[in-house]
Amino acid sequence: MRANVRVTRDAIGPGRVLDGVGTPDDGAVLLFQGTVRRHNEGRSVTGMRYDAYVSMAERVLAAIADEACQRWDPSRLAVVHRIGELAVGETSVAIAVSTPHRAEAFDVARYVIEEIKRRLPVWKQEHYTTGERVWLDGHAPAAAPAPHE
Amino acid sequence: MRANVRVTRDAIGPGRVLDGVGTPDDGAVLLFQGTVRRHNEGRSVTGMRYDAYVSMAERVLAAIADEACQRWDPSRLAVVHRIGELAVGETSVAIAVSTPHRAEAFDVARYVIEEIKRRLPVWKQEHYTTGERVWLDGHAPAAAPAPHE
Amino acid sequence: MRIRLLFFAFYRDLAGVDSLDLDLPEGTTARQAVDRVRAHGNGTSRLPAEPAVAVNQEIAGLETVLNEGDEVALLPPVAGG
Amino acid sequence: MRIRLLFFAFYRDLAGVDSLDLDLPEGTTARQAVDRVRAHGNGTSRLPAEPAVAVNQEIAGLETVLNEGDEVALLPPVAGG
Repeated sequence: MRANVRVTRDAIGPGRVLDGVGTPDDGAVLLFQGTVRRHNEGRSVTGMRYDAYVSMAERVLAAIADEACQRWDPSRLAVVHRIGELAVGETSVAIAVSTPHRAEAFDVARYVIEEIKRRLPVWKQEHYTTGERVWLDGHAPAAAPAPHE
Repeated sequence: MRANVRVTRDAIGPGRVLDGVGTPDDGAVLLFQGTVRRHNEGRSVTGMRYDAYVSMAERVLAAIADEACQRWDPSRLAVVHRIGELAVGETSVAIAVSTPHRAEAFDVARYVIEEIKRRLPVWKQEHYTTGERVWLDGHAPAAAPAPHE
Repeated sequence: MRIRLLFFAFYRDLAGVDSLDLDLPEGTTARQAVDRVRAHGNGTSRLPAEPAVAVNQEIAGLETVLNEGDEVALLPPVAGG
Repeated sequence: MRIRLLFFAFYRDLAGVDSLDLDLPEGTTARQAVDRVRAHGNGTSRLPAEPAVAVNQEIAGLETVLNEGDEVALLPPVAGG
């Protein structure tokens, strides 16, 4: 199994995610991390709560990873999405991929993050300095991958 | 100075490169690493020697980083290129970038690696299991960035 | 037949619970299950009439006919990443 | 005037040295400096007649007129990354 996906309540560090990728046949390793921002749409954010339909999220992550493997054939792919309460600066999602050539590493990581945003049953609630908490707008969850450009 | 570039003889680890990027205003962190492959064009590689015109390479790296900053305004950008003798699996180049939104992180990293390949005065010599050593073909060094698509 | 409805995020806030177990007649569709829970009272009446749903962790149409033991999740617009 | 020529990678292998200091007349161009070093003998005669060059770490045309103390690098096709 060259793809490894996970939903976790534990903090995500780059080292462990990167350890899951890279083979002697690879000329490229790419790590993408989504992080919690201090500001969003002009409001001051103190943290973010991520909720998920975990059993479905793990299936959807596996499906997205499988699609990327079918299309670009990376040597290794690791995807971790965090849930629970995150502070500003913490990593909410990490995607690591290794490929023989660089173009595919970029394509795989970009595909996985875009599909996560379209399809993963995860929701986020921003916490503001005012004490207010707001569920962020999202996308109607898509059942299938976006058509190839 | 939000961009940091370096040519080094020391091994490149992801931790130190990533430490140079990421601010509370960033929602995306991307790390790209080029690594030495075990095979190239059907031949078994035991290692790679990277030579550089170091003083010029540092100027060109700084110029490339500056172009990326002008065009996409990342919060932080770090680029390290290694020279000397590298073993299979070792990192020859690392690019780390952090941005408020993800599209720019991908664009910056992709731009920097493509321009490095077009313009950086660096040369590589592959060492094969046969004991043979061959300087790899490259590109006529470009003076200026590629025109925007 | 026994059907479990799941609520997440904003919908959970409206429903006031994570899940509800309903006893529904054979042949009930996902839409009918949603209608039933909206009629259940309190915050659930403010759930949308046509939410996205997943049946057994797969996105499904509202006309999907349910089976004994199915898990029906009402999914607010997603915002992962 | 004093000009320093630098050789890298495959060109260094041909030249057998990292650099050569040449004493050239005022007004000498990069092309003339390359011609001069190719006439120097040994491996340098196998250097290309029109290599890419950098003058003082900037890519420059072969018709660039050199100045006292300039550093002229002969650059093989590059292969960074």
